[in-house]
Amino acid sequence: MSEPILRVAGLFGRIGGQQVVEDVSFDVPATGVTALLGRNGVGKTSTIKSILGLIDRSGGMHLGGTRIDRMPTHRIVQLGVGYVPEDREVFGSLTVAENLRLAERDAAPRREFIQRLFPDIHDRRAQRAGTLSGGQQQMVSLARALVNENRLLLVDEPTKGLAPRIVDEVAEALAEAARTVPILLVEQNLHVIRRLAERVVVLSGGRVVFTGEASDLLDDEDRIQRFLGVHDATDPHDTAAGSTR
Amino acid sequence: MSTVVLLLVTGLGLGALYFLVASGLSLIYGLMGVLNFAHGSFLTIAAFLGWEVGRRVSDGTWWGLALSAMVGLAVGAIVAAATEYLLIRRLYERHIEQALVTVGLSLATVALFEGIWGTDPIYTQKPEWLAQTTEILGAKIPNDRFLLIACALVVLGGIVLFLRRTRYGLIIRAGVENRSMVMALGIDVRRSFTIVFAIGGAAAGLGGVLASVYYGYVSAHLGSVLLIFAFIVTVIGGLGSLTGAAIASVLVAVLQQFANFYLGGTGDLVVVVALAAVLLVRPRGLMGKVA
Amino acid sequence: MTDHPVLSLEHVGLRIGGARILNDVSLDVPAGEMLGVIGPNGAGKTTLFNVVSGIIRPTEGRVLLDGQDVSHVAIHHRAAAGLGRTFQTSSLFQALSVVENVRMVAQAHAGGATSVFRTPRRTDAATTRALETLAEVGLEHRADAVASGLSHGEKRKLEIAMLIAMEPKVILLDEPMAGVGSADVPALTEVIRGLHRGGRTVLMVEHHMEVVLGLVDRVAVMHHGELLAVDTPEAVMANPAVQSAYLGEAV
Amino acid sequence: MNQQLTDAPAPARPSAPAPEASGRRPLVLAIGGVALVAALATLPLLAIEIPGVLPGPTYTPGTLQLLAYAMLIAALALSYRMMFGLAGLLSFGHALFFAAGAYGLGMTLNVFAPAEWSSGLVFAVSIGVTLVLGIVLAATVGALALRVTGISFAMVTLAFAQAGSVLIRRNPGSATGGDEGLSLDITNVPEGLVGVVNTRNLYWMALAVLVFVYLVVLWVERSRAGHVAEAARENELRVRVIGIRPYSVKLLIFIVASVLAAVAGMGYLLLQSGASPRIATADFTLTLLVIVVLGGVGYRWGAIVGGIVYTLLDQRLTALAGSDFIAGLPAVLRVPLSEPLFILGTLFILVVLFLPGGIAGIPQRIRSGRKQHPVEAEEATDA
Amino acid sequence: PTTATGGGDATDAGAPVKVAMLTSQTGPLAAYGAAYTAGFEAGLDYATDGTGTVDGRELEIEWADDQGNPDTAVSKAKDFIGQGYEILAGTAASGIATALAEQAAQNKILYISGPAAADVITGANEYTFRSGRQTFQDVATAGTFIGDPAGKKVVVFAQDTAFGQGNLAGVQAVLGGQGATVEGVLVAEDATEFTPFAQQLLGASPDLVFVAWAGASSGAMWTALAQQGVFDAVPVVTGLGDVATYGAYGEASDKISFLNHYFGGASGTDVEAAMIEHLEAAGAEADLFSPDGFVAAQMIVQAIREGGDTVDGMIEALEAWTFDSVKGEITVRAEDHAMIQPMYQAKLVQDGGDWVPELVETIDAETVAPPVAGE
Ligand SMILES: Nc1ncnc2c1ncn2[C@@H]1O[C@H](COP(=O)(O)OP(=O)(O)OP(=O)(O)O)[C@@H](O)[C@H]1O
Ligand SMILES: Nc1ncnc2c1ncn2[C@@H]1O[C@H](COP(=O)(O)OP(=O)(O)OP(=O)(O)O)[C@@H](O)[C@H]1O
Ligand SMILES: [Mg+2]
Ligand SMILES: [Mg+2]
Repeated sequence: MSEPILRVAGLFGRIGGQQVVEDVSFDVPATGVTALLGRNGVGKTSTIKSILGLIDRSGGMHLGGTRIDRMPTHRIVQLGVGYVPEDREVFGSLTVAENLRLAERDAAPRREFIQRLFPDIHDRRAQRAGTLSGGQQQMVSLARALVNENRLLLVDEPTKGLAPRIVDEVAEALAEAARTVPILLVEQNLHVIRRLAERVVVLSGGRVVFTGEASDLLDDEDRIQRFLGVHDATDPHDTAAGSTR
Repeated sequence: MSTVVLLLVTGLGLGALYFLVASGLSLIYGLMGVLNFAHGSFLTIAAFLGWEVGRRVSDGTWWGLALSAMVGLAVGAIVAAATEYLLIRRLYERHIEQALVTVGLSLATVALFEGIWGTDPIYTQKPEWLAQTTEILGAKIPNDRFLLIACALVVLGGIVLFLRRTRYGLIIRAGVENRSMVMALGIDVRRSFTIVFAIGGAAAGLGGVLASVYYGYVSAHLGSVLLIFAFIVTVIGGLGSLTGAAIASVLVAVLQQFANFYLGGTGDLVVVVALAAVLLVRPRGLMGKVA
Repeated sequence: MTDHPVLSLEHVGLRIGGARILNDVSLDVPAGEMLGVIGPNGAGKTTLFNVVSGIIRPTEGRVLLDGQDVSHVAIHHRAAAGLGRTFQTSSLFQALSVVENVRMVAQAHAGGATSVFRTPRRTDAATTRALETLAEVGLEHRADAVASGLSHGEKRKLEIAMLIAMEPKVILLDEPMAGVGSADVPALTEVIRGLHRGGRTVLMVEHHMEVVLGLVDRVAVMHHGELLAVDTPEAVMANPAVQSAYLGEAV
Repeated sequence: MNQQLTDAPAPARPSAPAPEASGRRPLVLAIGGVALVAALATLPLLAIEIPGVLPGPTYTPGTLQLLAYAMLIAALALSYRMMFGLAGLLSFGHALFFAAGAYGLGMTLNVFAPAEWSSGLVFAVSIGVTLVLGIVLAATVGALALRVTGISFAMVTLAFAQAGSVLIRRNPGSATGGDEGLSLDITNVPEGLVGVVNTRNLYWMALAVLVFVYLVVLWVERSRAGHVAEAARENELRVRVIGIRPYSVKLLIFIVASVLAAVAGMGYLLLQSGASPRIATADFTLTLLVIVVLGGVGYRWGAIVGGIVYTLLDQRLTALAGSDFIAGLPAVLRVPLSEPLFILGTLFILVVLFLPGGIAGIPQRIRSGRKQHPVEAEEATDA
Repeated sequence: PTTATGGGDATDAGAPVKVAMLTSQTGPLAAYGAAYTAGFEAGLDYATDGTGTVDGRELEIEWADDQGNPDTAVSKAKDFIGQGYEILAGTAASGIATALAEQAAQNKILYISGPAAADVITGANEYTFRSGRQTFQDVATAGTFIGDPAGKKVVVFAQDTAFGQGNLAGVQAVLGGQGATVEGVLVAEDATEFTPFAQQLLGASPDLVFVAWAGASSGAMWTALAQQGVFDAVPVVTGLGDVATYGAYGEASDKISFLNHYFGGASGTDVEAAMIEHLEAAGAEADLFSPDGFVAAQMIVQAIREGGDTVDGMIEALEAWTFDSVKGEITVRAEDHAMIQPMYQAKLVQDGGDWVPELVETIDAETVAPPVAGE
């Protein structure tokens, strides 16, 4: 296997003095989608934020050979990292166009690509992002990351709150993006994971409990149950209610 | 008739002075959400140092005044940038604390200026022409008012260009809302904050030098007097709206002149009543953006 | 109880600037029904809830609660009249403890919430009620935690607890499952089912189709601010317009 | 406000310290409080000396006067904290109500003296009249100012206070004494409250005012209304959605805080035998803000500690500024150190930067060993 | 009656006398405070022949800073009174002086007010004296510039403050009483633009303009009057302030007629020479309020020397006391404790790059004596 694009070794992260990421180590290969999985509150988001230096962190991290654990966030991003945050975090008082303009790092941003991918938000260029619907905000957030050429994408729950059809489209877009850029993806929707992920890293209580090929986890009911707490994941369209007693 | 013209034009001059102070205040508040109580101190220190340098070179000449203005601009910018760097930056996204720090700074600096330059006003010289008057429609208008108006227009234009032509305005508005997300887009938001503070400070510095021309003196309290009106103007104009601040400056100053003259010196009262009225009718001020 | 629907919308429309956000929405919800509201992102679902709860005034049409026109009634009066809701993104009193969050609601419901003459106590009715409610959603062990420190799923549960404490007649749930991990979905589904079981009327916006289909009596489909259809889950799922606009190939 | 219409995520706020969880009121605290008040009450009978802090032994009029003044300022700060710290209402006009109490009582005593009444009655009725005037003023200003929020609220209150300040300085009908201030007409003031011999009584009066204000504040903050106010500071829309109108609660808090300020103002008039226009200025309100933050916004007793520390510091720093020690220093040190306000301002900056919980937050910081940020009023950030 | 410090036997046994001096060492009036203090030191030295004692009794003089803030001043005064100080003196701020006068009355101690000019201090109560001049005397001096006031029109140009209003009332009383028509143009204290008011002055076409102005805005005000040509149209009188303000009049300096309480060298008396000598030795310079401090020291020494230990004795010793001081012979009027003293007319002349005052005429004390307060 070639050099990983991101190498995380012994990462610790703190929020307000509290340890939320503990000694996490994993690699993100230079191609394809690596999924970061785990139940609510295990520290997935915190891991991504630690990588970007958005929370207090320590440990060894290399992005394509460059050491980044001491770098300020903006420098890391300038190395070619795209980030889609968990709670969308669009700038509510700025218009959609301004949100996108702010995100443009490259000399030749891929505006047409974005327009093709999300025609709806293109039509709403002049609207203040704060007044967008939840799903529309999610699209802006994704678009901000996809508008540049990146060496790595960090994507945190991109399908949260999206209509099923849009979920498909986003998955499609990520799949397309993954052809040229490696992605570290946090996702709850197993359907999406199945479709995209090649490798998985599972967190529990702030630690890594499983790493391996996606199929190693997803084809093994037992592991799914153990690591993700889900009973019946083979058919994501079965009613959730039906699977509980 | 000539009285009305006089009141109007001198009102415009005073409005220009208000605007010079308010522009920086509005820029800093509008973009960064920092209610900067130390803005008056930026102005005062610039006025003092501008005067100190100006008088050493050539007091009361155009050359001396120009030099004072340059020094004022530089001092304002440097002091403001230092304030941002040393104090404001540590408290990002905590706007109340940021305002409080500037309150402390203004208390401390005014006391310091008193310690250094004394409590009495120091009277300043100005170029001959500025002490003379020009007659417009029978009213003898002091020439320094024209200088004020011209400078205010230049500053207005300059800042508008800065915001239009550069990404800074965008970066900062986004940064105030969510600083870490801006960094996560690969932008060094801290530098932008410092630059905005420096620009606001430079405008205040220029305002300080011109205020010393207008009042004919420099003193430790020069800034505090103007600050309160600058606040009023900024708020009436709509927080963060530069054109709003410009319009409000002129309205407030002219209103104040007329009320002072015709309504038994009630200028200040009328202005604060106007402030309350405007806010109650339009909580975001005249030109404030609907959030 | 009564023959008229507990909630009805009559030709409700909303324009903001030039944009039509809602267009001629008419809908009757009989008492005790659980109604799912689905539609593409930006269809106007949240806005519809905002109009019903009074956060936004409609520019056209009327909203009737229990037969009374409430279109121009203030938010808090509607709430006091028995209309409860949650928000798409958790909206809590972040600095207050979990039990205080719920007690606030219990007091509002019992009246005299703003009295200076009454002091909340560990043992008073409102607190007891709050603790009971927390037990119902399984949050009693977190009663003294500060709300801002809860995990995502716990916040969702707290929102529901606050709703229960209000004892509303009509409940609006805006994407209660968003961001809830697959592992917690079943439990939360049960809580929502419990809400409904008390005979309450529930309107729920949700993108998790499996959850919607397992719970609701009828489904309303919104698109571009209009109500496309209101029908049984089966009929709606079979509707080709719904499939193309909303579900996509996933079905 | 609109921001919340479409579910924009509310910015996560650092949580407020909750020093006393409601409903749990350990008896120890109450007993400690009573003991503290009792100890303070006996001070004038003791001869305790704290060199460097108090100007003399505690029974001397100078020291009692200083302590009484500090307690009145503490009472005022306490009322301000209720508004700013509890309800998140950043007012720039609180001085107006303090001045209303002081000037109101002073002016009433000047004009209102029916000959047939006993002076005790005149005094009591004057206090009553002033209180009523205070309530009316507070209700009017509050009802108007609370129609707007955030910085606009701050500015509307500032406008009212400025108007009051200008009026007082203008000396309409020679009623306020203008720049020279109003001096107390002692004809109808009880003899026990006049003169340096009676400083002790004035001290007890100030202590009574402080205790009274504290109890009212405690009562309101502990009440349901207080909790709703706190909740409304956190999330106003949410309060409405659960069926409560925040406006009335905020107005209530505003009025109570303002009337308490007026009570402190009356105490001030009696203590100082007069009132000066300084107490009506925006600067005075800013001083209060400084005091409250210095003490710790998250804590009731923070305001008290802040008020007392500030007053004592102000006094002692002035003494320091005039000392020979300072005079002997080189200019770089002498000039700043001989300006009390410079030292106070610098100290204040340091507290805001490095002690976010204020003085009252120190124990909590030591205990938890991590940073605590005081409550941030949401309104001021909603530009 | 407040304290029993030292016991009863201290009365004439040469026990020290405690004197409390309150004045601004910081704050807006710090410069006045400094001049007053220097004057006081000189006066004390002069009145006690350099011994600092009166009849063998030590004077324990304690200085305190009022910060220009009445609250601070009252607190300090109470502290002093509580410690058994028997004499209180000082302050340049009228607001503080009235508050201290109140304290003096409440606590029955002697108070000698400093440079504060408000007329109300005169006759405030029997315990209160003053060592400086009062507004009325300024105004009356202004009146001496127009000869016979009858039928003349005088406009008072002042700030709308207690000080300005007091001056207007004074002019109305003095010159109005002598048959002049008096009008006031009062400008809001916070106004910064004076040009229109200069126009208004001209429009009134008066025979004399009396300007009563204090504070930093005076420079701008004089510039406005000059620019609008007021000086070319009508004689203008104002009070000459302290040395720091000599530069404030700009272009107009030599066109203004000044009334004056005091400037260095105005009186030419022996006492003045002694004061200046002492001031210069101390590195200070004679200024507007030097005599106020000097006189205060003389009064305190007199009160102690002749009045013994009771406040009533001190009051008696001061009332109707006539003595030689910096400005010549002055008298403490018995009825209301007004300070009957000469005043000066002056003008500014250029000396190198600076403006310096020059005496025009000395106005007799009786000519400018205020009417008895309260009558
Ligand atoms: N601001 C905060 N203050 C205190 N604790 C926090 C904060 N943010 C997160 N935590 C805690 O850190 C832990 C990890 O949180 P994180 O958001 O990384 O989880 P996650 O795996 O992304 O969960 P989810 O699936 O719900 O998004 C949780 O226990 C959470 O309670
Ligand atoms: N002030 C406004 N100006 C213009 N358009 C607006 C404004 N406010 C809301 N909208 C638009 O109204 C539409 C309805 O938004 P709403 O939040 O109701 O959608 P939704 O159905 O809840 O979507 P989601 O499932 O994504 O949450 C969106 O397209 C939104 O962009
Ligand atoms: Mg997460
Ligand atoms: Mg929605």
